[in-house]
Parts: sequence; C-alpha cells; structure tokens
Amino acid sequence: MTNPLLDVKDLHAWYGESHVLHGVDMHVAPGETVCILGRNGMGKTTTLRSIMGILRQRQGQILLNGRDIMNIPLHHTARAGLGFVPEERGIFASLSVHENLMLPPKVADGGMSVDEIYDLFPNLLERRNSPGTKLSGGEQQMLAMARILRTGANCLLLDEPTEGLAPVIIQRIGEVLSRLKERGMTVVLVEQNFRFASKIADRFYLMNHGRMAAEFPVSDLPRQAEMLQAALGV
Amino acid sequence: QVSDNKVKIGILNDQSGVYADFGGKWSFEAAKMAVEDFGGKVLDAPIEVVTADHQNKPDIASNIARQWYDTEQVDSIMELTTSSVALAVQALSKEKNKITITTGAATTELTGAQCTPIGFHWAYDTHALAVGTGGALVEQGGDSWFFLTADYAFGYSLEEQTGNFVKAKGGQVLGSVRHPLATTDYSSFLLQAQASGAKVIGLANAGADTQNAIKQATEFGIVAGGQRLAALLFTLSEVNGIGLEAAQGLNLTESFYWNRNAESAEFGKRFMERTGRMPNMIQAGTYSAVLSYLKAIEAAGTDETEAVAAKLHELPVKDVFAENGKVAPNGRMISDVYLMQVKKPGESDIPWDYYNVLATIPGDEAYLDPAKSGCPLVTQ
Amino acid sequence: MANAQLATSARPARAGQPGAAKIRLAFLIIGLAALIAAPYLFYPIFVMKILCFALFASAFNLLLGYTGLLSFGHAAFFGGAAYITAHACKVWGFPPELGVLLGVVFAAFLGLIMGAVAIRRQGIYFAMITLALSQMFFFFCLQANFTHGEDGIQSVPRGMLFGIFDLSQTMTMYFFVLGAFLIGIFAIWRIVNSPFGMILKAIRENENRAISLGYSVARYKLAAFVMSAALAGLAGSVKALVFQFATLTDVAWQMSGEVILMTLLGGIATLLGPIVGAGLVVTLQNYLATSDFPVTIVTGVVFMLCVLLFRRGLVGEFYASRLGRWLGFRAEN
Amino acid sequence: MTMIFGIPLQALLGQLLVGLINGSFYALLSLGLAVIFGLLRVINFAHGAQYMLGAFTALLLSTVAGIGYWPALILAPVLVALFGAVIERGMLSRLYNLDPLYGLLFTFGLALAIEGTFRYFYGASGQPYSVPPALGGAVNLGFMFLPIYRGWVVVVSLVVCLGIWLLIEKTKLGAYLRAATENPTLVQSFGVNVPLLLTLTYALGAGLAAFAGVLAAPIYQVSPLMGSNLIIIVFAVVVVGGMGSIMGAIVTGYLLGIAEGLTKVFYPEASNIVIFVIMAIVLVLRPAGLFGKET
Amino acid sequence: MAMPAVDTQDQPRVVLSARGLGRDFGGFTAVNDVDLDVRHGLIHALIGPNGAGKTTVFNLLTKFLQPTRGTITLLGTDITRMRPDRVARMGLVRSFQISAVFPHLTVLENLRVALQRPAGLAVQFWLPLSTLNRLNARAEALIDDLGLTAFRDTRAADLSYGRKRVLEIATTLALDPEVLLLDEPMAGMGGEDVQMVADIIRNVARDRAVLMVEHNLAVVEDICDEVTVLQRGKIIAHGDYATVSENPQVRTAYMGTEA
Ligand SMILES: Nc1ncnc2c1ncn2[C@@H]1O[C@H](COP(=O)(O)OP(=O)(O)OP(=O)(O)O)[C@@H](O)[C@H]1O
Ligand SMILES: Nc1ncnc2c1ncn2[C@@H]1O[C@H](COP(=O)(O)OP(=O)(O)OP(=O)(O)O)[C@@H](O)[C@H]1O
Ligand SMILES: [Mg+2]
Ligand SMILES: [Mg+2]
Repeated sequence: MTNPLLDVKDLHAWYGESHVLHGVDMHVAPGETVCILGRNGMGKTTTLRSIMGILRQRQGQILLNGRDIMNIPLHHTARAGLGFVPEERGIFASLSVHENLMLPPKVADGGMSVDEIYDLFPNLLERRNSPGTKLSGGEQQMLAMARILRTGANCLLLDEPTEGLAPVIIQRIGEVLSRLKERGMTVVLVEQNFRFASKIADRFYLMNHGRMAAEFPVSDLPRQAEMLQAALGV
Repeated sequence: QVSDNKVKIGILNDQSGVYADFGGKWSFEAAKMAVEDFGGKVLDAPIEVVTADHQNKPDIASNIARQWYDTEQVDSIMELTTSSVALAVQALSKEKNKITITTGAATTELTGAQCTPIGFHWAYDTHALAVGTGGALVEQGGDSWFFLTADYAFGYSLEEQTGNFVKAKGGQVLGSVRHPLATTDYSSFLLQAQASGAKVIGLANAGADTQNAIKQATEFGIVAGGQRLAALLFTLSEVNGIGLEAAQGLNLTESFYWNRNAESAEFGKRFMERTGRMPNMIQAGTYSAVLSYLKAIEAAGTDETEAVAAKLHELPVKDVFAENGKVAPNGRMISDVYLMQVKKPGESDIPWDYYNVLATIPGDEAYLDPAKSGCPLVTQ
Repeated sequence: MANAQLATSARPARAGQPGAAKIRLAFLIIGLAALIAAPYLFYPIFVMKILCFALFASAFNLLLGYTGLLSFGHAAFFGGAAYITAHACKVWGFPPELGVLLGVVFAAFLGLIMGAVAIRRQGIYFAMITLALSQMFFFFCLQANFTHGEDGIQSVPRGMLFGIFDLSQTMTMYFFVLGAFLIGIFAIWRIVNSPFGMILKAIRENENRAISLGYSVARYKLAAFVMSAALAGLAGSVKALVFQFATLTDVAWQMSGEVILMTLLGGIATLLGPIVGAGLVVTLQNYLATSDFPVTIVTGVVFMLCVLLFRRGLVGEFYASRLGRWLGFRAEN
Repeated sequence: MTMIFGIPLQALLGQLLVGLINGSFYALLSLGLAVIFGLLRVINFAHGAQYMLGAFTALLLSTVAGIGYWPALILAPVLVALFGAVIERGMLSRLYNLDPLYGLLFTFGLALAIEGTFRYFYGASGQPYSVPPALGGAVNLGFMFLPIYRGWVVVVSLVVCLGIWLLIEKTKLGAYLRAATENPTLVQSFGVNVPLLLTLTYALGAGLAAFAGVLAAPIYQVSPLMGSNLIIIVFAVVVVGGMGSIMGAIVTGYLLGIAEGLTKVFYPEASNIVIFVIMAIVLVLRPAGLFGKET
Repeated sequence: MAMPAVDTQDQPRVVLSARGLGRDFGGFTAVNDVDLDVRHGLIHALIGPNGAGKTTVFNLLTKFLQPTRGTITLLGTDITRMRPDRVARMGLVRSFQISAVFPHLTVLENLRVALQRPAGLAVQFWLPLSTLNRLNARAEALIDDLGLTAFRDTRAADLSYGRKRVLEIATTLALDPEVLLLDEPMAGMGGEDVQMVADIIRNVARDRAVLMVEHNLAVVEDICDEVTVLQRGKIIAHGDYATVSENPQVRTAYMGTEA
C-alpha cells in the first residue's frame, strides 16, 4: 500500500462531556475515494469534523501527508489541502451566491475555474446575484460543493452531499466526483445514499458507535451485502 | 454632654458621577480643615468626619444616611449634592431627629415647602444665583436676555427666577430655547441665541451642559461678536475645567471667591496645599457649615439636636465664607453673593486667579424673603 | 436574544441523587428562616432594598431567562410604578395596599403598550425598541409635573396596611416587603413551571416551529412581557414605600442596565440567580460608597471578571458544578 | 426674507449645516460600532469610552509630550486601536461563541472601568483642548458664521466613512468579515485566519471611535464622561440604519444628525428623544432598519 | 408500486386546495399558477428539481409566506389571508426542510409541547407543570411508535441529525392534523429509518391527507398515491407515479437517466 494521504489513528472526540468517538482508525490513500457508512448518530459527521479540526475536543493522531495536523490552528488545516463540505452546507446569507463561491481563498493550483463551475451547476449561474440562503436546499448543496472545488484542495471531506438533491443532480454530482477522481482528487465521503456511494467509492468503512466496525473494498461489496443489510437496513 | 463622647459628621456627596467636581472628595478635606481649625475637639469630645459617595442615587444616599444614624452614631450629615438626594436625606433626618446642612444642592424647596426645623441650607440656591446674575447684570448694562434652558425643573426655575429679576430691573427677556438634559452639541441653540440679538445669553443649566455650551459659544464667536454669556450655575472648578481661553468674559455668581480678600486667599492657599486646587463655593460652604455646626454645639453645651439647631438659628455666621451671615427661620443661611466676570488669559498670572468681582449682592437681596419662602415654619 | 448559548449548563440528571430533594427542601427552609432572621442581623432597610431589587431582577429574568426576550427598558416599569404609588399615597392619600396595586396595574398597562409595539421584533431590535420607549417614558417623567423633576416625589407616607398594620414601624414594613417579595417570587416560579411556561420555553427555542404547532407566538410573548412588567412594577411600588420617595434614578436607562447586570451576575434562567445577583450588586454599591475605592472602576472590573470567569452567573455556576448537579439542580436552559 | 414654517430660510440653512456637522460625528461613531457589531456580533458598549480615550490621548499627548493636533490625529487612534487589539485578544475573543449579551456586558464593564479610571485621575469636569491654529477662525457664509474647524470635521469624516465603506463592501476582506460573522469556524476552515481578522476588526472599530474623539476634542470639553451620553444615541443610529449595515450606519448618522438639528429649531424639547422616536417608528415599520436586510 | 387505494369513480373529498397559486420574490417568480388538490386518505407527493419551488409552495400553503396570486382553501374555508398559527389550529400542520425541534427540551417535552394546545393546557400559568403528566401516555405512545424510546429523556440537541427528523415527524403527528405537510421527511435518514418513517406515514395517511416533498423516488413510488411534478414554479406533470415517471419532460428535468 502506498503511503496514506490521510492517516487517522485512535481518534477520540467529545461534545462537552459526551464521548462520541471512541478510537477511530482509518486511512485514505492519495487519489482514493473512501466512503463512511453508518446509521444515524454513529459519529460519521463527528469524524469529519474532528479531522478537519472544527471540533477541537479530540485526542489521537491525524496525519496528512505524514504531517501531524492535530495541533495546528484551524486555518492551517485548509492550507494543508483539506476541504470540508458540512452537512448543513454553511452558505452565508449576507453574501451573494457569487460571493459565496469566491469566498474561500485558493490554497493550491488545480482548482476549477469559475466558468467550469457554472457550467457544472447552471442553477447557480442563474441565481448568482441573489443572497446565498435564498437558494433552495438543493441549490445550496451545489454551492457548498462548488465553493470548495474552486480552491484547489486535494482532499475533500464531504458530509452527505446528496442529501435533499434531485436524482438528476445526484447523478451530476456523481459524474463530477468521478471526474475529480480522474484528476487525482482524494475524497472522504459520508453517505446514507448507498446506491450513490457504491458507484463512486473505492473502499468503505462501516461506522458503529464511534468506531470503525468494518472496512472493505468495493470489490467485496457483494460478499458484504448481508452484513450491510443487517447494519444499515439497505 | 456629648452623646457617645464623640461628634461625628458625615459628608455625603457625589464623588464619582457628574457632580464630582462640585464638592467631591475635596469637600471631605474642607470639612477636615474646619475640624482642625476648630481645634479637633468640641466640649472635650473628639470630632470625626466620615464620607461616602452616594453616586447620585437617592436610595443609596438614604441607605447610607440611615446606617450612619442608626449604627455609626453619626450626628449630622452635610453637603448632599443634587436635589433629589438632599430632599430625601433632609426628610429622613427630620424623622431621625438629626441635623443636616445642605451645601451641594440648589433647590429652594429645601427651605421652602419641604423645610424642616433641623434642616439647613448653606452656600447658595437657585434664587441667589438668579438674583446675582440676573439682577446685577442688568445694572451692568446687560438688559436684554435670551435663555438656553435645560429642559427640566431646575432649568425652568433658574430661567424663571432670573427672568423675573431681569424684568424687575427694567431689562427684557427676548426669548428662550429649551434644550434636553445632557445635550453635547449646542450649536443649533447658540445660533438661535445669536440670531435673537440679545445682549446677554443666559445659560440656565449645569455641569457638563454649561461647559459645552460655553466652549461652543466661543467657537461660534458669540462673545467676540459682542454678546455676553452668563452661566447661572457655574463654579471655579469648572472654569478651571474649560480654561480661560473659552471662559473669558463669562459672567457668573458664586458665594465665595478665594482671591476676594486676604483672609479668603489664605484659606485658599491652605486648601490648595491639601488638594491641589482652589476651593469653590460648595467646598468653602461645607467648611463653613462644619465650623458653624461645631460652634453651635459649643454654644449649646451639648450635641443634643434641638439645642444645637436652636443655636444654629441664633448664632451669626462669621467665618472665611460668610462675613456677616445669619440663619433664617426656614433654615436658609443668608450671606452675600458675588457677581463675577472671568478674566482674559492675559489678565491672570497667578494660578486659579480667574475672577474679577463685579458686584457684591447683599444676602438679604440675594435670598428669598423667608416669609415668602412657603416654609410652614415661618408663616405660622 | 437569550438563545441556546446562554447558560449552557451540561444537562444534569433529572432529579439528582436520592435524598437530594430533601436537601433542597432543607435549603428552602433555611432560606426562609434566613429571610425572617435577616432584619435582626442586618440593617433592615438594606435588606428591604435587596428584596426589592431581587424581585425586580427576578421579574426581568422571567422575560430574559424564560422567554428569551432582552428588554432594555424595564426601568420604565420599575420606576413608573414607583412614581404612581408615591403619588397615590402622598397626594391622593391612598392606603399602601391600594397604592401598590395601582402601581402594579400601571406597570402592567405600560407593559401592554410597550409590549404591543415591541413584541414582533426580535433580539437586539427588541432590546432597542424597549430602550427607545423607556427613554421616551424617562423624558416624560423628567418633564411631567407630578414627578417634580429631579427633586422627585419626596416624603411619601407609608401609611397603615389594611388599616391595621402601621408600616412606619420598620419591622412591620419589613414583613410587608418580605410578603410582597415572596408572593412575587412564588408567582414567577409558578409561571415558569406551568404549562404556559413550557410554551414560553418552546417559543424561545424555535419560534417557527411553535407557530407551525398552532401557537400564536406574539400573544404568548406579550403575556409574558406584561407579567414581567407587572412584577417589576410590584418591586418598584414597594421600593417607593420603603424609601418613601420616587425619583428619576429608577426610570433612567442605567437602571435597566443594572437589572441586566444583576441577572447575569446571579445567573440567567435560574430562579435564585437574580436574587443573588441583586444582593451582590446592592451590597457592592453600598460598600463602595464608603470605601476609598472609586465605585465605577471597581464595578466595571467586577463585571468584566464575572463575564470572563463566571459566565453562567454565580448560581448558574453552582448548579453546573458537581455538587449542584448532585443536588439535582438544573439551569433552565 | 423667505420664511419656512416661521423660520427664516437663512437660519434654516444654518441649522441644516449644523445638523450635518453633528451627523458627521454620529456617522463616524456609528460606523465603528456597526463594523464591530456587524462583524463580531459584539455590541460594543465601550465605544463611548474609546471615543473619550481618543480625545484624552490627544490631550495627554499635547500636555505631556507636547505633540500637537496633527500628529495626534493619527497617533491617538493608533494607540487606542492597539489598546483595543489587546482587549480583544486577551478577553473579548473568549466571548464570541456565546450570546451577544455577554459581549455587551463585558464592554459595559470595560466602559465603566475606563471612565472611572479617568474620572479618578482627571475629575469629572474635564479639560480644554484647543483648535489647531491652522483651522482656527470662522468664515461667514452669509447665512451663518461657520467655524472652519467644523467644516474640516465634515470633510474628513466623509472621506473616512467612504474609505471604510469601500474597504468593507468592495474588497475580499469585507466578504471574509461578513462571512465570519455568520460562521467563523467555517470561514476559518476555508483557510482564513479568522482570529487575526477579528482582532483587526475590533482594533479598527476602536480606532475609528478614537478618531472621532480626537476630532471632537477641540469642540467639546474633553471629559471622562463625554462618551457615555453619546453612546446610547449612537446605538440608536446603528439600529435605525440596520445593524451590521455599514452604509446604513453612515447614511443614518448624517440623516439623524440633520433630523435632530431641525428638531432643535422647531421643537427643541424633543431633540433628545427624536432619535428614539424615529428608531421606534422605523423598527415597527421596517424591522431590520432602513438599510438592513430582512432575514 | 403505487397502490390504487381509491377507485377513481368515487374520489375522496378534497381537504386542501390551491388555485392559481403564485409567488414572486422581487422580480423572480418562484411559484407560478399552481393548482393543487390534496385529498383525504391519500398521500400526495410534490416532487421536482432543486429550486423548483416545492418548499415555497409549502410556505404558501401554511401561510408562512403570503401568496402574490391565487387562493387557498382548507376544509372549505378560504385561508388565503390567514395567519400561520390559525391555519395550524385548523388542522394543517407542517414539518420543516431544515429540521425544527426545540433543542433544549427533551424528546418527551418536545412532544408534550405539541400535545398541550389540543389538550387545552397552554395558557394555564397558574397550574403546576405536573399537570402536563397527563399527556405522557400519548407522548410515549408516539415515542415508541417512532423508535425513540431510548431517547425519551435526551435533549433534542443531542440527537443525531436523523433522529431529529424522526422527532420532528413525531411532534407533527402529535397534533393529529387533518392535513399533514412533510418537507423531505426522509432526508438524511439511514435506510432502515426510511422504511420505518415510510410505514408511519402510510399508517397515518389512512384517515388524513398528506402532502410531502421527497427526493427519494423509491419512497415516492412505494407510498404515494398521487404525484405532482413542479419545475421552475410550474406544474409539469400530475398523476400516479407510473404515469408521471413515464413523462419524458419529468425524466429529463428531474429523474435523470437512471431512475
Ligand atoms: N453538538 C452536539 N452536542 C452533543 N452531542 C452531539 C452533538 N452533535 C452530535 N452529537 C451526538 O454525537 C453522536 C454522533 O453524531 P454525528 O452527528 O456524528 O452522527 P452521524 O453519524 O453523522 O449521524 P447522521 O447520519 O444522523 O448525520 C450522536 O449520538 C449525537 O447525538
Ligand atoms: N425568500 C426568498 N427570496 C428570494 N428567492 C427565494 C426565496 N425563497 C425561495 N427562493 C427561490 O425560489 C426558488 C424555489 O425555492 P424552494 O426552496 O421552494 O425550492 P425547492 O423546490 O424546495 O428546492 P429543494 O428541493 O432544493 O429544496 C429557488 O430558486 C429559491 O432560490
Ligand atoms: Mg451526520
Ligand atoms: Mg425545498
């Protein structure tokens, strides 16, 4: 196995006094798309937030390209190449759609150009001057993704990017993710939409009560079907 | 003959708020000077002065006064800046049968409708200021007036009383404009005053309001343009605050000026050594009040309230503050007041030498005739 | 305004440890006993003042802590009621109970008017409208004749309560104040822990959701505002009788600020917090009056430290502490 | 002479100009307040104290170090901004993820402490600061006698207001700031150094207040309490303009200055509450303020 | 498969209907000329691409937004100008797309708040809180039905996203509304929960009307009797799922090639 791009060891995290992550271990190779599955409340979102450093009540080790990013300030995490799209999208109401899109500073070359983005999400072009939060739920999700794609981050943490999206859009996002993968983008995906995930992920983690309960590559999917059925009800 | 073998005087005033420069912690020094000048003891009992900052809140003042009387054997409270505090504490003291001598508040109510047999009012009041500035200035040629009045009872009464004296002396009031309390910018009002063409612009307000109005009057060239400015309640400390540059030519009335004669100058110097500033009428008034109170105890041979109050009413007041003062039946201490004019920067070479005394108004003219004061104690 | 983040206490166990209820009952009894003993141990007028401000702060807390509305104009109710009571008792010769009643009714009425204007706005806007309205009321009081401007209404007679009890006796007055205080606090406790209080809490948490469940949010808020105003008025009326005067200090915006400080210092959304906070602020002011420390500096620094170090307020911190949780206390947020 | 509502036109013009001058101060002060509130969600009660600090710093610079008006105009705001930065870094920054109420209370305490300290050392009645010689004197405009210094105040405050507005609305920096208001963590997770941004913002706001203070020093008595009466009015200005709206704060500052000026002519008793009356009416009709965005 | 729950001869009565409904935001028309009938006992799906105006239609129907054009009738009453809380009291209750719960109340308390009003226990500021215990049985029944039993005393804020949605549906059901408007009830839910919620919706729809927005087409196909498709604020198709999903316009605008 190549050196992992992202290597998480024994990650614990807390919300106030409630202990939510109980030693998460996971690793992601460069260019790989990894999907975290799990039922509601198992800690998927928490894992992403802890890796990104948004949740700072955490312990353990997180290496990005071999560099420890556990104790660096939050704004350095992004500059190290991580891009995060939160579950609740985080569109800024006081900024127009276009300003939202332009907001994150470029952290590296290789991000998408604005034209490419509007090409990909024509809805956004049409609404580019309206305030960010006046977009519909789905449009906001597109904007949140698009915003990060512009920055050149080479490892994306996506929290349920398909939630609330129309099937056509999901399909389009799937295509986008495949295209990004061809360009060598690394993706950590949290998904409930198993059908979607199974099309783009290389490897899966199954999360259970704050730990990774299982890990298998996409080729193993058929064999794991029963286990997943039991764990997720899909 | 002295209860609990000690005479204790409380100086209760504003030491941190807007009126802190009127008397403030410096009044406490003035009171201590009076005690020392008296000899530190009365009827062989030691004299103690305590002080508190009422923060301009009547309930705090009233609480402290009660505590002083009930648990700390304070015999008398003095100064009492601002009228709500003075009235509240005077009423309370009546109930507790203790003497108060107000030097810090201006309202004539204290010796009017709300007078008490054991409450005294020293130093000044709105009536005296009105007579001093209004009446005397007309005689000096300022016979047409325009008022800038703070929009509350204090301002109205100053304006009304002053206006009456102006008219009584044959002057006329051309108009007035009422500005809200705590206005910072007076340019609008000053333009109106300027446009009125009045010879004198009377400032019927107090504290920072007056200071800012004076400062801006200079800026808009009011004094330079030939109009006179008269502040109806303004003291030496505040003149010092705005500086002669802005204050020059201002007319005002005080009942004390340190550089009026040798005796007052000597007192001023001693005060200056202790506090770094010259006394104004309130601080000197507090000195006089303490001294008179001690003299009354001595004369009465006891510190028992009725006896002391009787002596206070009876004895003439003669000290550095009042040359020929006397206490009227309503509790008003009557002594001369002076119309001043602030010097030009060049005219003053000694520090704090700010005034020319333009006129001396005899006490009986300055203060309201006790019989007309509305005080029930007099009319009966 | 007081949203989720205020008083972010960790959620304690529902009832605390076994026996905790007994301990809390014991606390309550000790507290009552202390209140009865207080005037014999401390200066009675001083204790009365604390009680008045404690009631005022608690009334304010009913709005801020339990309805989530920050009013920056509560001085209008407190001081307004004080003026009405003082005027009724002094000029019209009302007996104290009627004077107080009139004050409370007036405060409630004023609350209704101010509330009707302000209630549809939220957060900082609500605070600012209440501030604006109370400033107007302040200027009205400054200029109205019956308030006697900056002199205030002085020498208000305390009178005979129900024609029987002579309130000029300090101890009788004390128990009258204590009675008013306990009634007020009980009313607040009852309101907070009632079906109505539950709806208030829900509205504070998520207004749109409450609307979609069929609650006419504005009316509930207005009702809470009027209740809070009336109780603040009760405090003001009683205070007017205690000190026998009513002055501008009580209607000035600084008073509205002070009551916020008291509430925050003690702990928002705790029943005890405002009481403790009021006691502390009043004591501090009183102590500093005769000390050498400049009052404002000390007050300022104390408040800065409190915000930085005991954010939940003293009582809130205690509730959130291990001991507090063991006892089963819970901050209402 | 032309009369309008019984007032000569000339006098009215004068009053309008005076209103505009006061409006300049409101605009400068509310601008700083709006910047701080808009970006930090802190209701900066210490704004009045920082204004006073600006004036006092200028005064002390001249009495202690002999530094005159012109250098002080730059130096004093910078010093106060530094002080603001220290306060923000050390204390205020711990309060951001709490209810805005705590920021308000903290700055309220800060204001008390600062004002108390100055009152303790310099007394309540304050000290004079004179108009710089270059700007002394006055010009006769025909309808009024305009002190040159006041003219300067209008010009300089317009320039500063416009500059700050451009900085915040038209640059990337402004977008960061606005976004950081809504969700600082997320913006930081994009790689923006939000803590630094916030410190600078607070410093900027404090510096603006101090700048207004220096401008005011020659006009008003420099006293420890000079800011405390102003602050409530400035709050009202910001609210009427729409909390967080920079342009709103500036325009409303001038508008209310003029409205107040006119009230001083037609119904002077009401000039202190006119701003509150306007505020109440505006908020009832347009809850988000004149320039605020409805949320 | 959509169940032909009703024979078309004798359609169940219309409880909520909109005619010519429209709403503009500034110059932008979010909803245009929408006619909609929601019938008792049926589940009606409103689907369409993102930004089509579904949530806006919900907001219009529940009066959170005022329509620019058109009329709305609920149970025979014209509610076009009514306030939202009135409408809710008449029996039209909605859930929100972004989950809306009372975060610092426990699950049980959340439900009791919903139950209080119908039970007439909302304005009693003089009664003790324990009065509300009489609502517990009903609340707990709902909690059990929706699988939240283990979280009865957990604060809503501490629930995971999916469970918050479940809780929100539970509160909505607690009002026993005549018409239920659900905005993406399954969004963010795991497969198992989706099934559970689908079952619940099917169950409750027996004696009331349901209008729901949902992107999960499997669910729509499974439980919805009628489907209306919205695009750019306009209705482009209407019918049962089978009919609608054959419509080429719907396929290109919404479903994509694979659905
Ligand atoms: N802010 C918070 N405070 C306290 N507890 C929280 C908070 N956020 C989440 N939790 C708890 O942490 C656990 C993990 O939550 P998380 O959001 O990571 O789950 P998830 O796997 O992403 O679920 P979902 O699929 O519903 O989004 C849950 O039990 C949840 O109740
Ligand atoms: N308050 C508003 N102001 C301006 N535009 C708005 C407003 N609310 C919604 N819109 C616009 O109206 C359109 C319809 O939005 P709506 O939220 O109804 O879509 P939706 O169909 O619910 O989409 P989704 O499935 O993504 O939630 C969108 O383009 C949105 O940007
Ligand atoms: Mg999640
Ligand atoms: Mg929607």
